[in-house]
Amino acid sequence: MPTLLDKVWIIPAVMAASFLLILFLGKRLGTKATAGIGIAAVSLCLVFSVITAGQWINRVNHPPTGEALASDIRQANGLTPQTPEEIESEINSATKDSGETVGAGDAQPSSESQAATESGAATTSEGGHSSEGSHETVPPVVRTVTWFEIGPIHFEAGTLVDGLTAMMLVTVSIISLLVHIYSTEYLRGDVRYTHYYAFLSLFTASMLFYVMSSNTLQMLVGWELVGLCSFGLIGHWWEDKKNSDAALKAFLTNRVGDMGLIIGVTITFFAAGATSFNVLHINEYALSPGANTTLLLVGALCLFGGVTSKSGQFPLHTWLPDAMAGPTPVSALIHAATMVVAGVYLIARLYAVFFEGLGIGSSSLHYVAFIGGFTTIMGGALAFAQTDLKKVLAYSTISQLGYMVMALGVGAWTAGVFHLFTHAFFKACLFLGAGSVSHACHHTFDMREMGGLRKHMKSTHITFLIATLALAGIAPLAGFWSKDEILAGAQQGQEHAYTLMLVFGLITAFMTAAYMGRAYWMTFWGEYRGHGTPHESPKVITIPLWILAICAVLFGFLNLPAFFNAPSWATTRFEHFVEPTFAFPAVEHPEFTPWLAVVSTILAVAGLAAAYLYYERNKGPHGLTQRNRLAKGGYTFLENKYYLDTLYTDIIAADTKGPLARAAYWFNQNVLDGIIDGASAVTKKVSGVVYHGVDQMVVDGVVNGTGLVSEESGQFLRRMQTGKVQQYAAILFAGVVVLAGVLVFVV
Amino acid sequence: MLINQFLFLGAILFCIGVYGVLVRRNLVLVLMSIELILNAVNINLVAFGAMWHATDPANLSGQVFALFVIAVAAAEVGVGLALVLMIFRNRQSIDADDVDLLKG
Amino acid sequence: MTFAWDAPSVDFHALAPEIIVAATLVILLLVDAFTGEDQRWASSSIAGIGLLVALIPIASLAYDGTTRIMFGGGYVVDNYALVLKALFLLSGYVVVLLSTNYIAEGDYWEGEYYQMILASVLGMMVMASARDLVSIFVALELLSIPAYMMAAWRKRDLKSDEAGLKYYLMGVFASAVMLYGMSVIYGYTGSTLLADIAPKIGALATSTPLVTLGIVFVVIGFAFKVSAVPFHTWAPDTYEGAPTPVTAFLAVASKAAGFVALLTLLFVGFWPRHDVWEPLIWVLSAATMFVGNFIALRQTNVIRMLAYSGIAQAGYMLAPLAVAGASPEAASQALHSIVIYLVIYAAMNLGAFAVVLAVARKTRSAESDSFGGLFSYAPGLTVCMSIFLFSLAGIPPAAGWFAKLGIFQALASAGTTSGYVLAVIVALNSVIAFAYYGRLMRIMWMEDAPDGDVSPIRVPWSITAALVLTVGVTLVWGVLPGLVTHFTDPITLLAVGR
Amino acid sequence: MKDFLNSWGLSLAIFVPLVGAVVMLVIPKAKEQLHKVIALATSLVVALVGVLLLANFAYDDGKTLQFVVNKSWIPFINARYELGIDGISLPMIALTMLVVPLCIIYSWNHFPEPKNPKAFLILILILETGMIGTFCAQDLILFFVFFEVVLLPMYFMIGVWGGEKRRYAAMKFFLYTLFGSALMIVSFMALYFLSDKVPVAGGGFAHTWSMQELPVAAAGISTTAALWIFGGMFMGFGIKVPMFPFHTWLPDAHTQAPTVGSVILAAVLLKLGTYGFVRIALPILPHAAEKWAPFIGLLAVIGIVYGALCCLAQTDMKRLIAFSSVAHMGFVMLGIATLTDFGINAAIFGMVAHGLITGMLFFVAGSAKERFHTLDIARLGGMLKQMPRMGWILGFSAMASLGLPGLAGFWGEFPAILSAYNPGGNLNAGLFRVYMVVAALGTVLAAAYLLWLYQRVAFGTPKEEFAHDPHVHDVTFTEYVAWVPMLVLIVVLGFFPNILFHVTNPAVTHMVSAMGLGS
Repeated sequence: MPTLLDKVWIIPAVMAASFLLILFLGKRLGTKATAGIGIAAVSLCLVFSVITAGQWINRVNHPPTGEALASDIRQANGLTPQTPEEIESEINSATKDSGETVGAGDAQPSSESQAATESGAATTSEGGHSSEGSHETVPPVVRTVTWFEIGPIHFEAGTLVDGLTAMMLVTVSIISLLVHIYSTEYLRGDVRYTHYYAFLSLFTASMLFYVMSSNTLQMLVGWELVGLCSFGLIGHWWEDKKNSDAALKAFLTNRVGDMGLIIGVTITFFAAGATSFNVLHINEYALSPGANTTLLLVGALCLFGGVTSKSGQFPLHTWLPDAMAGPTPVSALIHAATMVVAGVYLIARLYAVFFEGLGIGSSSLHYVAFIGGFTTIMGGALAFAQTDLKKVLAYSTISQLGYMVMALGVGAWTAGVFHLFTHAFFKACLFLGAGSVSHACHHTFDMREMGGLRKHMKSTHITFLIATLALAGIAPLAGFWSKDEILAGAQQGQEHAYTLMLVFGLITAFMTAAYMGRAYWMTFWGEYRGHGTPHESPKVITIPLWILAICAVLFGFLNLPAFFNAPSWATTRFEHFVEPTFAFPAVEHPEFTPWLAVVSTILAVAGLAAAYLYYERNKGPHGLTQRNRLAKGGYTFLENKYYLDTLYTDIIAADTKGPLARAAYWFNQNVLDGIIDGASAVTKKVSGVVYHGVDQMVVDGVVNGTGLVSEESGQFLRRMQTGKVQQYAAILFAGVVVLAGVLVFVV
Repeated sequence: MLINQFLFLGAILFCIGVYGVLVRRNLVLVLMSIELILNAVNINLVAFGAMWHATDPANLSGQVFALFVIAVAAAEVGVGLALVLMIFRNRQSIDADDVDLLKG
Repeated sequence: MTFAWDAPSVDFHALAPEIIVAATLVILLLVDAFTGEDQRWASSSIAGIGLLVALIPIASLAYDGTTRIMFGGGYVVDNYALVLKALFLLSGYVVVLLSTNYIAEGDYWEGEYYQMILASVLGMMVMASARDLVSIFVALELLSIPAYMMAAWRKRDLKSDEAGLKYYLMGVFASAVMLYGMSVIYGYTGSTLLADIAPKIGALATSTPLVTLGIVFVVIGFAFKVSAVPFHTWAPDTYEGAPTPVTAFLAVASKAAGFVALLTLLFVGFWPRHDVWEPLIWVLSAATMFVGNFIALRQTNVIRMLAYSGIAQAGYMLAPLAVAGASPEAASQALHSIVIYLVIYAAMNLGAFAVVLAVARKTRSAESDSFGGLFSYAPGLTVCMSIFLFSLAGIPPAAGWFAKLGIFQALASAGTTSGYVLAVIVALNSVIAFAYYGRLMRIMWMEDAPDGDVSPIRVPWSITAALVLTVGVTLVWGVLPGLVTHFTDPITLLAVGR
Repeated sequence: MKDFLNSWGLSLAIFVPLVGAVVMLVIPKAKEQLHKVIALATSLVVALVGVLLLANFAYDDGKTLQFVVNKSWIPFINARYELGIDGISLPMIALTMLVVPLCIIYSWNHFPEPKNPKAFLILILILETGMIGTFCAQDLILFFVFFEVVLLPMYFMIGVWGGEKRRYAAMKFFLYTLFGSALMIVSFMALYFLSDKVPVAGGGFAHTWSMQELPVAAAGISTTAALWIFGGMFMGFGIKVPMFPFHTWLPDAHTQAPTVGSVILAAVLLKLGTYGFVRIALPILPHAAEKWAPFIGLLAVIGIVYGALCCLAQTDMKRLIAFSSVAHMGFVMLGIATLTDFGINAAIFGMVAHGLITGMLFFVAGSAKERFHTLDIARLGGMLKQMPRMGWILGFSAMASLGLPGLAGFWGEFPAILSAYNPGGNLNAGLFRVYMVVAALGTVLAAAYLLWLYQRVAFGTPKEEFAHDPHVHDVTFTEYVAWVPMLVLIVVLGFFPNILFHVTNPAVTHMVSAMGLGS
């Protein structure tokens, strides 16, 4: 039957349409209609995405076979049947199935005009890889049309749908939808309401476009477009220079990474035979025995440059905290749930390249894993030093992104992607919660001006708590499962374990819990320290929070480990449906390890507890002493408690928060940030020198100089024209003598 | 026949003429110096003419040329003197150095 | 012994143009003698008509196309001569047009003036046909002596006197030097007939210093005429001092005559010794281009600027001669390119002078500043002037580009390094040159009138006619150069040619 | 119809503007409205001809010349009136025919001081003739003539209608270009004489100027000679592009020129140089090109970084845009220097894209200047607040200019970078990969200076001096009419690059294979 899998291009198209509609009609239609258009469009996308996902699941359950399979594989590799008999076989094979009836379904003339390389390779590669993977090969659905042609090559644009894509589609559209709804209240009466919604739509469109691209070039397009939207939305309130600076910083830092991306795309293109940007084609090449590993290594490193900037990995993460200058819903959508994971998605998508290129599992070079691990621990430490709620969340995001990258780095593909999935929901929930809080407290995010909000805003409080626990990784919330898989992956590794990464992971597990606890208590407990009386936000805001909270609770079970002997339809569904089985390296799947789960949970709880006690104490030594004076009986007990306090506070928490975090933060602000800003400053200086020193003086000087010289020589020659006729005669005769002399005696 | 001494004479006259043209301040004398050069030319022509006539009686072009030169020279000097006269009328001087309104 | 004298056969058809001009001269004389002051206007028209009528036999001769040789080869009427005679007649006619009002409004002797022009033109026409040292010399003097007088025509004006005097002294001095050279040449070859000279000096050992000396002297005599550096010194002063129409005449016609003589001498007479004159010309040409352009950069007087630009242009025209000896093809390329250049140069330069005249009628000055804001009150003249300047700078679509192209082509056709180097020098100079052409254009287009006076200029019909003629020619030839080459194609010079 | 186009189409396209100019010449200066109408009508007629040409162009056969006219012009030197367009010239011609009418519309009531629309419009029309002619010419001499004809109107446009330092700028522009073309013509000459003779119509053999015959005829030229000849052409075209270090005329010319002048300069004139490389230098002297390519590539990447750095140092918006042109043309030249079908396709796309985008930027700059009477970046600000639409358009153009994927600029930059990864011929891949990295760095700098510009001009709040200035109004109708087509094209080309690649690719591929450098 005609499936949506072949027509996913509709989904971003819808959003693009809504973008144009809002951009050009928004002002006239007014705010309500604007939001309406946006929400309607996203809902439509959500429906489509869910259908797509459903059909993918169906496809996995009833995988294509025989010729259908072959033709799908050929298309996946960006190949089409060329010789007549092949076409022949295509036709009688592809009955009413996807085949090319669907390709024709696309707006433009399609597959017919695609590049041809021998399709023998396709079938062999198919044979090669169908055996691998946990279950039989289910090739992604790739539908392409010719995009442009250079030389003999036809470059195709197209859509690629597999589990990963479907998952991203659903995630993005859910969160985008909620953010759309949420913003109607949050942005009420904003100066640039329509622009805001226009950008939201554009962003959603680009993000969806990005995740369904069938080739790296297209991904590059989507990648840059989301960057553009992030620029526009961070700088949403550009009257304030601080914001526009943040926007610029974000864009430029990403641009630096993109440099790597562009070169990486180039290298992989040429490595894979300079015939196509097709993702699967490149993966195929990376996995093929004859692959040039050096090229792959360089290519992967360059690509990782892009990841580093986009997904806030060390050392290009500094733009992300500044990006909090944008409206909170934006932070939730772009800088927590979706855009920043584009980098992770890139690794997941081109996993073969990274796997082979960086020798994940085989070699001892754990570049990806290490960067991820370092980022996660660093981000966690930094989160302590923040008093701004959103900044805490921002650093937490960095830390979690590090987690995902680390997971992919240790070969735990499913774990990483699963964490991406779960993290999207609870982190979005946290951000939106924070937004709701600041909505209540006169748009401040300074936690020192909050506190005791649990009394005033119930829903926000509860949802925030749930999300916090999820993030902290308390069983059985979503975060627990994904985090635990990652740890397991690090512990069991591929050919050998990644102990260092495991340690990183565990430390982070503790820190995450701790700083989230800190944020939670500072915000919702104690006395309200701000001014005015906070109030619960309206339904438009709370309902999305609830939805997200529920997701944060439930989605963990999507990948219930086989360890709990639940029926097979319930376990490892995520892995089963999302993990690619085509052009995908053979990765080990970590087993669920109870002791690890326990340890991590304990650490998380400990972290929460530490935070709890520490901030209890901070709240009122005065009250304590009161009780000291009054209740002598419980003195020892209190004292003991005090000991505990000291223990937790001065040793654990303080050491974590104090020197370490401060040092890290200092390093971050002064060194890393310094480098970024310094770089720009230096560039400006250099540019000044180049322009004034070189261009105007030397290059231009030479030009004007020649002019001057000729003028002067003219002036000099002029003086020989004295007006004395006999001198003229003399000159004449001198000329005669000299010339005659030379010609007679020399020549 | 020997021709060199004629040529020497011509050359010397030529040099004297050039010298006069270059250093004499009095325009009339400058004109006369030019005449000297022309006479040098004539001597050359006549001498050569005689030389070639000796070998080939029909060859008279040397002499003819000389005649032309003399005639034209006369015309030239006529014009020249007229110009000098005009200069003298306009500025009561025939010093070549005074004539330098136009320069640069 | 006795000489049997038989009268040489005279081909009157061949001589018709010269005869007509001479006749016109006589008529003018008579008219001038027997009419009163009030009919003097007639003389200009008569002169003009005479010059035009003289074109008729030229046309018929060209149509006839046979080469006519007279006086034992001393006087030849071939395509080369015809093209150039036509050129002289036409530029003479334009000069007459330019002079009409100028002379009529100043209190000068009108009749005599036109007689001088005719005489000079006659000399040039003879020069175009002369193939004998004697006739070349006579032609030279015939075209020079009237020019001396014309230069000093404004007799009460000190500058004019000075112009005349300088031109005269330098001219006579140069021709004296040239004569000395001729005498030497004659001495070694025993003939004044170029056709006979060539083989003889070719036969002589190349190491005969005196022949070299003679060649150098003769070449220099004409280098003076074409105002090549360092024999150019007279030009700026004379041009500035002389009456503007006369300046135009000198800058175009007499310079062309100089080139004609040079071409005839080098290609017919001294061809075998191009080893001597090629380097000589190379140096002259390069020096002429640079000096002319550099000094022109600093001029504040338009006429003087044009004078120096004319010097530079002479440098361009000399350039092909410097490589002409490389091969027959190069030689014919050089010949054609120079003739084409002369033709086009005549058109554009006369045009430029016409505009200067027209403007000076209002501003009474030729200083560059007086051209300020010309565009605002005389757009027509400005556009014309711009066209001529662009043409001089060699920028399409004005004809000048084709002339320059010919030069480049001739230089490249030699295929020698010296040729390419000279070509690059020409290229550089055409850039330098634009600096001052452009400056004048800037003044006209982009600056304001020095004295706020923006009353339009009344251009007399004669100058208008001259402008129409020159602009038309400049543009049409620029777009369809085929029209020029159509005439210049068939020209040859004895051995040289296609 | 087709036959008519075949024989007359190109000649019409070239000379209709001239006819219009002549007509305007005779109409008195006072009738300004009439002049505008005639000028616009003329340019529209030309555009119409262009549309017909586009409609009748055989795209699949883009590699062969079409609408060929080949008539005798100067028999003496065997220069012919030879016209024809293939996939390489077509986009350029289309661009010209689009930009000129837009410029006329834009200047409808934007005439710079001193007004005098008659002269101004006549110059524009002459300019159009020159530009279209250059792109159509298939004969070196004809090419040279049109190439030079373009100079004059631009010289006057800058000199008469320009800014304060206009005279200096105009003169510099002219002398610089003249210098280049003078050397160029010398090398044309050398080419003419050193190449073999070819049979001519009338029988017999003669040297040729035809760009079609020369690639074969010039094969025999000795390497040294070829190198020198290429050098001459390099000067001629390189100055026009302009390549570092011959670029210094550009900032002055751009800054001083009137808006329309800048637009045409950026949109079309700069392309004459790059077009010359693609059309003449490379095909005729492929091996010399191969020798020169590393050097050209070097200058190109220097230009990219250098231009960007200079941009960062600018205080004047227009000057900044001018320097950005240096950087962008650097990408184009890099593409050409790789001598690959990839690079050259990219280069042509880059030319068109740069034409549209930088043209737009200059339009906006011009309109801003007209409202604020200054382009001093320090004094501007808050454009988005005062005139949001123009602010958006500026932002859009800036984004396009920094090569944002999905907009036209990207397709000029990325493939150029890509092609540098493995250059054609026997070029040193390692070297060019270094170039590639440097060029990629250039994209970052491009983002830097454009966003920096945008932040200071559009973000923030308006400065006091202009906050309540009544002159500062949002985009006007005429501006919309002039801009919308370009904006739309930028997007369309960004998403459907094949519109252009499909046209250029056959011609480029054919050319590259004809160059016959192994790879």
